[in-house]
Amino acid sequence: MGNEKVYVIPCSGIGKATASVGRDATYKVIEDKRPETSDTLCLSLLTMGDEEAADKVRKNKVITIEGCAKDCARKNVEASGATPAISHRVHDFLKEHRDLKPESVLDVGEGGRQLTEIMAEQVADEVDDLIGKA
Amino acid sequence: MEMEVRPTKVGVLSCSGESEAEGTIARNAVRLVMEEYRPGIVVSLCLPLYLAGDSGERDFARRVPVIAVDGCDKACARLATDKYSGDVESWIDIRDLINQWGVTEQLSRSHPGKLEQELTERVAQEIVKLVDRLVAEGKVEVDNQ
Amino acid sequence: MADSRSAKEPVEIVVLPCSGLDKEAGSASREIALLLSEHGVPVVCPVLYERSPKRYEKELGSGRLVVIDGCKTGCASKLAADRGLKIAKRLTVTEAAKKLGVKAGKDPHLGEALRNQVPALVEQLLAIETPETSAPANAQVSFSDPVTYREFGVDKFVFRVPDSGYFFNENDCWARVEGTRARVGVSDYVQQSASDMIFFEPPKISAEVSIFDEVGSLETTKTALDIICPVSGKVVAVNQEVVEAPELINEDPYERGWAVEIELTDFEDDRELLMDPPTYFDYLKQKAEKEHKELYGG
Amino acid sequence: MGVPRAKIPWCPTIDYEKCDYCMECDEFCPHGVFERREDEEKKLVVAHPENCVVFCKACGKTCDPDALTFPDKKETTALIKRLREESKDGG
Repeated sequence: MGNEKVYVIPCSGIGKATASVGRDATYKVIEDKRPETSDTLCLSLLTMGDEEAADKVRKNKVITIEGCAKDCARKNVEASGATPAISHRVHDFLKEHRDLKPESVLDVGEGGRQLTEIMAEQVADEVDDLIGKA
Repeated sequence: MEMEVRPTKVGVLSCSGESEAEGTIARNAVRLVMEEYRPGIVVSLCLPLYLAGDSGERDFARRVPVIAVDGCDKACARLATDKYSGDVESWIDIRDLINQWGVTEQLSRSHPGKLEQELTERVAQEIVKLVDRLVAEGKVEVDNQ
Repeated sequence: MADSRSAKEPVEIVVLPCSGLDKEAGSASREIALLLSEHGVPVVCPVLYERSPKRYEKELGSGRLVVIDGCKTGCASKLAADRGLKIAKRLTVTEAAKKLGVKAGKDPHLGEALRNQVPALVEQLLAIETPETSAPANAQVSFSDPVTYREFGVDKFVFRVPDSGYFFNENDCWARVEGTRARVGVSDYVQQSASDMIFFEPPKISAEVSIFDEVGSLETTKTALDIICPVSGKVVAVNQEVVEAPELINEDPYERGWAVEIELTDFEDDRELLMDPPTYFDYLKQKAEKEHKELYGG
Repeated sequence: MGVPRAKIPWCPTIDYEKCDYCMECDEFCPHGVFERREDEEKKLVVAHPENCVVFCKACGKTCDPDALTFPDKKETTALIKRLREESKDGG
């Protein structure tokens, strides 16, 4: 499959700064670091059972990024009949970088931006690994 | 849980819209309305939580009028409200609004700039109009207005 | 089950300090490690260990690992965590110095005031007594009976309170009492308002606590808080599951997310100052509704 | 705890020598204990001590210069017990 892509899907949380970091990291990967080999889609489409979206997650590798322990991204992907190859939680990265706490939902602040970069770097590498294994 | 006679809150459900610029506008507009324009009346709801979360989100969405804010014609917020929590009180399609406002520039989902910020403000005002209409129609009881 | 060796037996330790070039506390961490090496304690150089872990395989295999972080960023702890090492004791110089009345500065050179505290900090590390593991479990106490709950809602947030067997203080911490033992944790309200837990700093095993003392502290993505103990007694166990995965408190705050187990000494007295479940339910409902008004206005 | 809150002396005390008015404590406290006084000499005051949850010192943890202090826990517990006894005997 020529244009095979890894789907990086963040959670849709709008009440938590950690969810904003998850989204920002996703955009960094699919727009700046791996534009050719990765993409995203709206999680709500999976919640609503949109066939086109469900098909994408079933036929391609998926990496989810959660803003909290409720794991909505992973659960909605699984509800569409697919299993994420890798599931990240922003706060697992926070455990490794205690001083990089995101400040607020609308502006994650300097710490949040550094955390976003660290996550995006790791997810970009994971995209490379997953692309190899169609 | 005791049944509220008349709800004191309005639920606003924004589409999650991660892949669309209008999704970013939707989320930020709802946040703006909840935090600054109508705090205490507006409660933001999270769509994927309808399916993934415990019943708290869905039960609450059934007890209050819900305004759906969609970013594109897929209308996930409106459909989700119909499916999970009862009829939609009122509904906004941001892409439609932007066309009406004659905005043709390419919008960014990841780096919202001045234009996106302006549109977010205008969408927020549209949401506030719908909230105030619900209050005026007496569908929501507001104690300190 | 832990072998509870006698407290005063000398225990071989190995120390992993942070490299200490960023702040004054870091330089102190280096000084402490050097002084410890004069006591025959093997010292792991963090940069060399990062490059070739094999170099310290023998020392790390036998000794009990003591980690010295200069400041809260905790680089040495992270290095140990990355390598999956079990940390027996951890010293954060900025915190320990604060307790000794000295403030570590930003300039990395070690100043006199902090230098004078190095011997005292070394003593703290050498005075490692009983190993940091649980004392033998009390056979007839199991805390495994099923728990039933009552709940109330504020907007879309649902708060649960157990029906019986739990006692609460006004700091929203609970004690689940069985026989002469009690498990202590934080309530559903705390885990929702403080948000996702990322660190649990447990108290020392066998520490004596009186009611309302702090028994361990929690750090979340939003804030940091102490667990205010509702009962007096002796710390006999710490929930290792929560030390490794603090988010367990978010998932199950009243059962699997327990933090500390206490051998009770004064429960009849303590009980008078605590709320039973129905009283706490009403207390919390009022508090959540009032606070929610302040948080979300209206 | 069976004693009117007003009778329990528990709240933060601000050491204005150390305090640098970073307002972290006020931002943190969900009970509204502090109040800001922009135009006064003391820019932050403990306006509602009665809102402070007894034995809670959480705001102290947010204070870098360590400008917040609290009463002694053991003494406060002893006082509460004494007040409970008195209210029982006093009827």
